[in-house]
Amino acid sequence: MAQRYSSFSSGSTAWLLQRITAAFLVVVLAFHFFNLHFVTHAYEIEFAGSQARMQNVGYFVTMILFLLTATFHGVNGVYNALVNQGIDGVQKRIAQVVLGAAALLLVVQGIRVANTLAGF
Amino acid sequence: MSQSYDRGLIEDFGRWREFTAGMWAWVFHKFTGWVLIGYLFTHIAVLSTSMQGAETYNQTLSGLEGLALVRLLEVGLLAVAVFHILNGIRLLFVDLGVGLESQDKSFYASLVLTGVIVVASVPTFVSGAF
Amino acid sequence: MYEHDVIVVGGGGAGLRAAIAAHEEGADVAIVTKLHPVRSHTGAAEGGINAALQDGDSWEDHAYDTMKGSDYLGDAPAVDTFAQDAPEEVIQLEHWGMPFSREEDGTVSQRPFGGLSFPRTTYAGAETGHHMLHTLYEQVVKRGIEVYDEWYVSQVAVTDEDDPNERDCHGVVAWDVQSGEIAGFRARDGVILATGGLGQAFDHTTNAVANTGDGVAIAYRAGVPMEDMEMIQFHPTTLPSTGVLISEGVRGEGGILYNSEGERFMFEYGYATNDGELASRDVVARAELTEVQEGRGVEDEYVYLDMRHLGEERITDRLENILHLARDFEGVDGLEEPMPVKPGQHYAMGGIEVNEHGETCIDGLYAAGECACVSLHGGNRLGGNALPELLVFGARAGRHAAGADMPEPKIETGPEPDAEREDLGVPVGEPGAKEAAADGGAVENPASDPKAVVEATAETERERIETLLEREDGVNHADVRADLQESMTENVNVFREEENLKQALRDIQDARERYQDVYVADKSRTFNTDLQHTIETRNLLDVAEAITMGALAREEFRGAHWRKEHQERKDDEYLKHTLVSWNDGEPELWYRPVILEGDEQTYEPKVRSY
Amino acid sequence: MSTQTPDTDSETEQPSSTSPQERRMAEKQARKEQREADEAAAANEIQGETVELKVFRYDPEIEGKEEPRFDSFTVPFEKGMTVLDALIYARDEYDSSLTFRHSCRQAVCGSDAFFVNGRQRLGCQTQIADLDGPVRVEPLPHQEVVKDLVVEMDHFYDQMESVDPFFDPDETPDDELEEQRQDRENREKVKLSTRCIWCGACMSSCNIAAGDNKYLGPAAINKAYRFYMDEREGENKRQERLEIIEAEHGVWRCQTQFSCTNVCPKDIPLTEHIQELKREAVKQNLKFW
Ligand SMILES: Cc1cc2nc3c(=O)[nH]c(=O)nc-3n(C[C@H](O)[C@H](O)[C@H](O)COP(=O)(O)OP(=O)(O)OC[C@H]3O[C@@H](n4cnc5c(N)ncnc54)[C@H](O)[C@@H]3O)c2cc1C
Ligand code: HEM
Ligand code: SF4
Ligand code: F3S
Ligand code: FES
Repeated sequence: MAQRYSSFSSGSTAWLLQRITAAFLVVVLAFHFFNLHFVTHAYEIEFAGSQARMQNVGYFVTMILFLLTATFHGVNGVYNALVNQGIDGVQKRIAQVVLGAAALLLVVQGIRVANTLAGF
Repeated sequence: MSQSYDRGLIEDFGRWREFTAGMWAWVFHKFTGWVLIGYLFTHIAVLSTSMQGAETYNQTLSGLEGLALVRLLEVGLLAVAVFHILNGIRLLFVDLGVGLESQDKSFYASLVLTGVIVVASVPTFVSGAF
Repeated sequence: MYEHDVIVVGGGGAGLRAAIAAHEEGADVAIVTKLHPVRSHTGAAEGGINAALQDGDSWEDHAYDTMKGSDYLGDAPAVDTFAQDAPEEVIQLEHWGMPFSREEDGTVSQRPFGGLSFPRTTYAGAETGHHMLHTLYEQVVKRGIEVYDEWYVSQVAVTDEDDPNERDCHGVVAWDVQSGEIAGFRARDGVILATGGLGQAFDHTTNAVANTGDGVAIAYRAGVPMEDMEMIQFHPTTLPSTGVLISEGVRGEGGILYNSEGERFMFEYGYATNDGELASRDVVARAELTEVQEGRGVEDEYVYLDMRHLGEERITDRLENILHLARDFEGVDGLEEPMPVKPGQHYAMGGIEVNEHGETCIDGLYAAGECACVSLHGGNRLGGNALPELLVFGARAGRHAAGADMPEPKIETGPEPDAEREDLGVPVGEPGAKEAAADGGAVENPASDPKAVVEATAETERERIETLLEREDGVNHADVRADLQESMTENVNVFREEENLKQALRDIQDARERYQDVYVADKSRTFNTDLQHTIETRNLLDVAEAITMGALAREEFRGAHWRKEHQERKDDEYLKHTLVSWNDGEPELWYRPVILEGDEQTYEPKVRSY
Repeated sequence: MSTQTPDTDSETEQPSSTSPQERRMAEKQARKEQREADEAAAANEIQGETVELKVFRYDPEIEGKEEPRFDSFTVPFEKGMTVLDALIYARDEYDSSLTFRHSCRQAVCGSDAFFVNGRQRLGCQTQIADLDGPVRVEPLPHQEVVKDLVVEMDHFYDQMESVDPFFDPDETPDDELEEQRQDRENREKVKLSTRCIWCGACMSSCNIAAGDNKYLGPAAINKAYRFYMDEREGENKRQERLEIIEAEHGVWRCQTQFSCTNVCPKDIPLTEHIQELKREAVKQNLKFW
């Protein structure tokens, strides 16, 4: 039973989380795009500006959540796509390990970047 | 069991002509999803330059933003993200069991809306690059 | 060789019910079927399943209606057993989860049906047979009963005693359609034939392409008599191009029949001045054909069934499936145009002669379902009585074959030396049967060891198929079949005249001669439907001949059987069944009296009017 | 003009012995002769409208057919003709080795699902008049071909049978004649799901089923739905069924492509049923938390 609750397991939890993160991402991704392309234009971005935004705690937390949900959502999505293609056995194990590691790497690196930008 | 002939890949390729709305939606969603996760990795990689100091960060960013190609790719990214969002919303409704009869219409709506938003955003995205 | 206690041939309603019953008796059962069970034609039944379930109804009334419907050609022990067992069988289906239509209080709904004195037809929407077939198959899956699907049974393995009453059946020979493998199936306790209808003997039928009377012909050539074969029910409203059935519901709701002159002929030509379109099936079918014969048919083929005046709302509410049928199978929009209809072969009342336990005269050989004739439907089957028959007699055959203790049967089976015989004066049977021992009959089996009997039969079958496949040139079975169907529809249809019947027998003789040169163009062992159809055509020849022989012999008008020269029922002469025995290639027609004394009542023949 | 002369002349000009009946018979005879003449002509050359069929051919055993190919058949068109009718004509008139499954001819046996002009359809339920010619008939995609239009169905059957496709209540009434009650709403709920004829069209149209062999597929999930939603079954069985439904290769694999729903000849809302089961599984599992 326990396995069901891991993010790589099949079953309702992963499915539900994929939807919940999607719902969350709709808002945040739209906000993110809007903020960094329309409010501030992408070509105007400078370290200082990023830092200023990151020092707002609300923004910082949102970005971390953004990172976590997007990572889960994206990696779980890719994993699902692979299972849908019928991978099995060793292949599946490899996919789990590789994707898991990639997700971990992404999250760790993302947090480090966020910390740097926020100046922690 | 008798020996049997597997039509293999011939049958899968070329079938796209016969795809219906729901299939296309799935193909596009899959494609955009992969692009987005791919971008997420690159994005974090690019932002990592901030760890080498503000200078590097600014240089990398402005360097990239100075390239017309990057600007165009960003428009593509926008298209991809908008479609994924809109179709994602469509899928969420499908998951809730709402409006299944008009799933094809909502897919076309996502496509059209994506087109409109992207076209409308082009000026903002490319301003100053050319 | 495969081995089981009980082998059931056919996975339709009767076969599945038999297999479940035998399994419940503890037997190791296998179903051998040429179609996957869910593809069987039981799935096509729309109307319903009759059983006396409610207060105010009784099995006696159901039996009475059935006997009256049969025009007193049913055997009372069969009719009584049927009516008594039906309620339990239907509730059994309910317990197995069949999605019956329901009343407000959650009980199974029952509706009125033609010829019934009480609304006792249970149903599941307009697809009762589909649900019944799938429910039964589900139970087969649940019990893990082995199914050999797409295996074509072509012979029963029977010992070669002279008298069919002395023969024993030890199994069947079948052939795997997918791979071409021919194998013996040894049945330790019994073989149950449940192969369904024989509509393909006619060129216009509501029956499936697979309904080729295989079981009937197989049992017949092994020595079992065919009973009341002339009793064929024709349905008045079938679509001309495919034979798809348009249910009585359309006429029940107020649909009208027109001829090409736009006349409402049921009234205008006095076929049924009271009931009009709602007269019984045979009356309407004859009226339609008379119109066509007298030149008032549309395209000289069919008449119109019009429901447009009922209004779109009522049609979509009550007859929606009819709209789909007309649209999908005839390309006609029932809301815009009248639907073309004509009579089509629908059901065979006759078949393999069996008793109440499904036993034939050959020990260990049983039959159930449409291929069998317990003498339940006699001269005419009531709508909704075939499906419960599958259940009641399927279950009984299964139980008996598996060795259950059952009372002595009251119905006799098997050829009788002293029976009254009829010489029809027209050549019938296998050309040259006298010289050569007929094929397909009891194979010469000096051995008494059951396995050797099965193996020897399998060997003859291998040779036969080898010969068919080796022949490089000859007659295509499709031509023989087409000619046979055409002649049957022309001559042995709703209208039967002596001269036409004789013509049909001559045509059949002719077809038999041609069949001797038949060849199979497709030489592949893989899924060779050409070969399969070739073998089926042979079976059709045998059943068509018996149908025609019976029709020629029965010089009266009873039930579905109408003779131009003999316009009334003759109870003093013909209260008897016609039986045809293969007799090693020289068919013989004889009679056995009808049994009218039942458990509770003796049925007195009355005029059949509704 | 006198009113007495009118039409009598013209009336007497007709042979007075002809009753309308005889006239019709004569006409009928004439029409029959015409038809026979037409048929005779048709035997040499097909007249009138025709349909061109392009049919996939393959037989592992027969020389020249081991390599799959398409054969063309020209078949006379008749009003109301279905794809199955055309195939039967081609087989009976031109090539008796043309192989395909069929039986009922009325969309209940589920034998003849083919890939016709790029879509899974029942041959018997498809009017030629609704298709653009030439009509291309192929075996169902994503299934192994046994011969010509016949595909291997075993995998489909295995999936159908893996969902415990049978009614299995915790208890049934003791009395043989007492029925279990089912209210009308509950019957309505499962009604559409019970219409499946096992044709396999849905499974063949689903890309996920094509990639993932273990995926139950729309038809089997629909079968599971039929029993899961039936209130006459008990709690224990319901739990067991849920486990089958929500296993890794159960409902979660469905990506809502809707092609199953589009092709189902019995108009079963398959995607809807699958989605409902996904939500049901989530709901049931949330209860454990
Ligand atoms: C359109 C239509 C509507 C009907 N409506 C009703 C109705 O409303 N109510 C009612 O009571 N009755 C109705 N009937 C009659 C009833 O449906 C049939 O009589 C009944 O279903 C026959 O069932 P069966 O099991 O005997 O045969 P089938 O269901 O035909 O099954 C025959 C089985 O035998 C197998 N088989 C055949 N030959 C061989 C062989 N050589 N080797 C191996 N296997 C073989 C086949 O594969 C098949 O599985 C209707 C019939 C039709 C055609
Ligand atoms: C950073 C943002 C996002 C990334 C990286 C991302 C990535 C992905 C990926 C890789 C997939 C798998 C695609 C496949 O099946 O091959 C996916 C699926 C999905 N995405 Fe996103 N996505 C993002 C944002 C969103 C948003 C904003 C929504 C909005 C609702 C969304 C909704 C969905 C849904 C519903 C699926 C599920 C497909 C399924 O499993 O049935 N995604 N996403
Ligand atoms: S669900 Fe529809 S398409 Fe699928 S097998 Fe059943 S009837 Fe065929
Ligand atoms: S096509 Fe396949 S993906 Fe789901 S909606 Fe149907 S099962
Ligand atoms: S032939 Fe039975 S479904 Fe088409």
